[in-house]
Amino acid sequence: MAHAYTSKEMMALTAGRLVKNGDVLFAGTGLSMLAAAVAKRIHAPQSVVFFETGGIDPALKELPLAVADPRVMAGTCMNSGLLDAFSLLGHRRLRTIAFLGAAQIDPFGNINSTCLGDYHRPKVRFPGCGGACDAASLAFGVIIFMQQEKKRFVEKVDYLSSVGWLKGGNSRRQAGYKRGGPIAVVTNLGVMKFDEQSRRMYLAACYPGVSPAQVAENTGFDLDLTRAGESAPPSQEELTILRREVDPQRLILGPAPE
Amino acid sequence: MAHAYTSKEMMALTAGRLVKNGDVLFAGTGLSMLAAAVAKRIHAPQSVVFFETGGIDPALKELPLAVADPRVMAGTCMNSGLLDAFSLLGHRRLRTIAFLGAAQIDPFGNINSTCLGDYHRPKVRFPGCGGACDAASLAFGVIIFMQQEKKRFVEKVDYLSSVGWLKGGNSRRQAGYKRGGPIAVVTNLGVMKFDEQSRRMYLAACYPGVSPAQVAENTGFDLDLTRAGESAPPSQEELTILRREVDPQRLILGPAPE
Amino acid sequence: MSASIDLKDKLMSAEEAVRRFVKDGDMIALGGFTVNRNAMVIAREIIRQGRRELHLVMHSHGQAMDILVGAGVVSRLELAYGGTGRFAPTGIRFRKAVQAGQVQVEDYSNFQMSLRFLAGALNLPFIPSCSGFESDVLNREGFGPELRGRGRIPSRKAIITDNPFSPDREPVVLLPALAPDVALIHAQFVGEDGTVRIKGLTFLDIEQAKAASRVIVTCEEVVPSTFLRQDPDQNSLPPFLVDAVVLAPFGAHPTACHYFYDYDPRHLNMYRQVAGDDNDFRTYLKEWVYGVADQEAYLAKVGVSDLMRIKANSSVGYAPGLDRR
Amino acid sequence: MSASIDLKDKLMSAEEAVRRFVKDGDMIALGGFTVNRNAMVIAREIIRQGRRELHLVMHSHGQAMDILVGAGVVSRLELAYGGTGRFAPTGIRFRKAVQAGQVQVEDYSNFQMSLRFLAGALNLPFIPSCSGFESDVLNREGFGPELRGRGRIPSRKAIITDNPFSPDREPVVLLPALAPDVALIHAQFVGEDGTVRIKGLTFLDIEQAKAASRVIVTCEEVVPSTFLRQDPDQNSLPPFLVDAVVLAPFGAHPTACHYFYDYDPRHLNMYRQVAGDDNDFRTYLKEWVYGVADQEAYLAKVGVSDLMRIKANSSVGYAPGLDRR
Repeated sequence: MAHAYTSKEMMALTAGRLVKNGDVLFAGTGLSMLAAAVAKRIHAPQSVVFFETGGIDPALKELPLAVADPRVMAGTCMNSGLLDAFSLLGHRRLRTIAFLGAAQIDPFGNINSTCLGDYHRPKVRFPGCGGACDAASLAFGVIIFMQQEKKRFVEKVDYLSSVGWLKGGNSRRQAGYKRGGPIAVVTNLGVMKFDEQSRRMYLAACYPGVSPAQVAENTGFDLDLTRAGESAPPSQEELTILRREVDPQRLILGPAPE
Repeated sequence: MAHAYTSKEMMALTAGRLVKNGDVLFAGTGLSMLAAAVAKRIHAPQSVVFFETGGIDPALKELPLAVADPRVMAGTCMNSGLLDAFSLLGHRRLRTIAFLGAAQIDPFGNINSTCLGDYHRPKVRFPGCGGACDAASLAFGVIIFMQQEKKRFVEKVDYLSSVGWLKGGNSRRQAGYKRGGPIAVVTNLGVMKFDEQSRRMYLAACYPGVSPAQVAENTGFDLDLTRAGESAPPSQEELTILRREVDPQRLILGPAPE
Repeated sequence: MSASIDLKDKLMSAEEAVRRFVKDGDMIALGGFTVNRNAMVIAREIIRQGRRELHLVMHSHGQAMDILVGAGVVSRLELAYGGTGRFAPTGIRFRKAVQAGQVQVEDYSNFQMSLRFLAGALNLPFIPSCSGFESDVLNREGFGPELRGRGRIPSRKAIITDNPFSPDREPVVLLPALAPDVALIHAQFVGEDGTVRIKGLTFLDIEQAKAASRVIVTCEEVVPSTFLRQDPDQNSLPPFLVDAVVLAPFGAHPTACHYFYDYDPRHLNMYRQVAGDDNDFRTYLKEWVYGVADQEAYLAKVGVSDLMRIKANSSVGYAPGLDRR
Repeated sequence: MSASIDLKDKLMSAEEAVRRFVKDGDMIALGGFTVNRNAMVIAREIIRQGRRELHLVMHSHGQAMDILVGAGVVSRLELAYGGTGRFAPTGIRFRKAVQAGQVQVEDYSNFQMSLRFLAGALNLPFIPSCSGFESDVLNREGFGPELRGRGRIPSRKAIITDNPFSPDREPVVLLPALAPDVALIHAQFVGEDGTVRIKGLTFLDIEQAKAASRVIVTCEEVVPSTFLRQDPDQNSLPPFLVDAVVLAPFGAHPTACHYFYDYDPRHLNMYRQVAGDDNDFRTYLKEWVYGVADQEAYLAKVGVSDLMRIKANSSVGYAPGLDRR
């Protein structure tokens, strides 16, 4: 039997499913926090969450609303600082998975979180790349959250804040990156992945009730739809954990489904 | 009335007199520890002693026998690590004075604490430069302890571990050093300083009862003796503090005067 | 031997600290991070004293940056992120000022800014990094050539070169060190000898303070030196790197201070509202900055009930169950 | 959420830790400093298991380095200082081995070695420094061209270049990062989740551990995770950077471990005596290394009265009044 759920719930759970047990998770706040927390409770108990501010493996009895929230420093195994956090992010020993969000993304997973329009006199200014540029550079892999809209999925981002597969193919490695690159883009409609050779984005799965055509309509560039499957809907267990344990106040989940 | 004292006592007190109140003192162990402790008790109460290992302003209820002695980490204002210590050593805000010792010294205050003979197959191997090379590079000024012997005061050191005035004149600054250089060499016979222009060593003062000729005899290169004065003998106060408070067990002072 | 340094020459009011140690045009490093340990007392005092053309440098910053930019005292920023997390994902006044061309911005990443402060703290002229190849963070300069190499602004934003130790000559980014005029730090404790202890995450505060020529520390408590020297492993800065110490309880409000208080969601939400409108923001400044002479008056205005609401529980360091919507 | 990691897969004997994580030819970073927190239990076990051609890297090191060199298991060293302060201003076996040409030495300064470990920890390929211009530390290479660029040995000892950000092009030294195979660390506490806490000066242990591919930690106590997580500001390494944890009370003996015990002057003086003579040193190894199967047997040989003599007083962390002549 199907359960009612919101697209935010589906996004958090979908990203959570991409986590492997033991992954070291570099989380921002918002959806990434939910994805990490739910994965840890369901299938990745040995995964560790850490924040760029230096909080490692916090108890997370309450959800942080920023990466400098005092809740990222409570019950941790260690409180350090930014340099420690970034030294872990790129550590060759660790399979670090970073969750990022952005305002724009291009077909190769390059993202913009800096501005729209001219850089020197932007139409819209965003906060800036923060640690996302570093996570995109140094992490073992990156999972990106996006709202699927034509104006966000664009041929060319207005400002390249954080590098994905760059121009595709081998270009990322040639630019000097030793590892990493985006694994998946999780949106309100489905999951995009990247071709092993061309490194161009393709539709990997639609959420239940979403058609590939609907995803294409909300994408500003050509998207290969031929490999699209369908995501499994949230299980009762997943929803229960997400709603009761992870975000009972719905601080990030927002309004409950009708 | 004159008091009996040893040359080690005289060296510690002489170096201590060179400290200005408020100087931040980078001390090794041995004589430098005594010099710093005695200066702080007599005329430089606001001076702070710190160690390359990261201990800053320790209580020093007992004398440390190594820079990693637990006594350098007790009652400090801060226990950090090597990087913190070296960041203080060269800090533009701080008038850091470093005390160094060595096996050989040349007329421009360049010192050797690495080896005698061929570097690859030395006749005698010493511990290495440790933090002395850094102190000589980065501190505001350096005070050097030496035994005055011909084989130690040489035209050319076998291995240049820590740079003094290099080749004299402006050569130190031209090599890339922004500040620093040796202020004085304190030996068992007297005090050597460096000419403001040529940066060559000259005899600044003999200890009571020592003649300039005696210093020259124990120096392996030509030493300008024309500017030599005589050091004041230790005062009763200096000796009392050194013997009763600083090193009552004579761990570093060694045998008492006869 | 007893402690070498005494706090009494350094303990002063926020008014005196800003008057003596913050000049027009200064490059100022902001300690803390987004919603945590912002030196708000100093930020408000800087606005009150009408400093001008400040150049702010930081990794990710929120409330202090936004109010300084909003008050018009800032000309330039170097930063990685400007916002307060969920309360204002992009700083409201920051966004407005950038879009209106009122401030110039040089973007770096958090790791890059951290490395630049580290280089400043270690007295290295520059530092390599492997972050951001081919990104616009490296490819595009915010500051024009007219600013480059002037004062404390480096001659280049970054230099791409290659690793001379590697036979493959892999690319590497060189970043210029940061050496700000002033660092503003808010700490939990300062000892009577001037030793500083920060609890919880230290972010990059220690490196920022070491990189700076002058350091102003506001603190929740001044404590006997013996309290801090009983466990010196926990201390953050030695006395002789600090120029001014300002006793300022709730000095980071409306941002958080671990073990003392949480961020204030009501104030941050209210700020987001008023910051969106120029008139409302002027009123906010009048009421909350110009209209309060000092921290005592400010706290009276916040009110006891809001202060108690955000008071931290000692076991976790924040305010459990705080309504943060 | 509960702690993610459990110590039980990592807690092991010194024998197992060395067997699994130390290989012939490895580059090994020694934690601690001269007479403090040397990982002596692992050093002795490495000798017992007959590892060969080790390459030691350190800033200033004493007892563990000297015994490893004396036992003939070391081929190469990179270091700034080899000795134990007043007990042996130059390490006795170190001096003998260098003078006899039995080991190759590459000299750096303490700051240089620290920066090289820092670069390794931060995953930077190299790091600049302003220390040592025109010194033989920079001008003379200890390792010959036949070693350069092989394995983990950098292609060059250091590179003198100039600051590309400065119009004056001031000189600057580039130092290659260090990325050892193994780091040996002795800590006071390891939690049941594997978290490491070092008390007193941390020297460069944290950077050394982060720079290494594998990390072995010996510790005085294994404690409940809740003990360490109640004040995580004090912790030094996260669990997932540690491969092996060995419970080893008095594991740094005869060097010190802050808050637990002082260095052992009698043992260090005795060592200096025996190390000066090849036969006596062989006897020392037979008695104190090969002749003791594990730390329990070693401590029995040290004897209760010497252990009590050096036991630290909790108020200062060392043994006040200890006869140290």
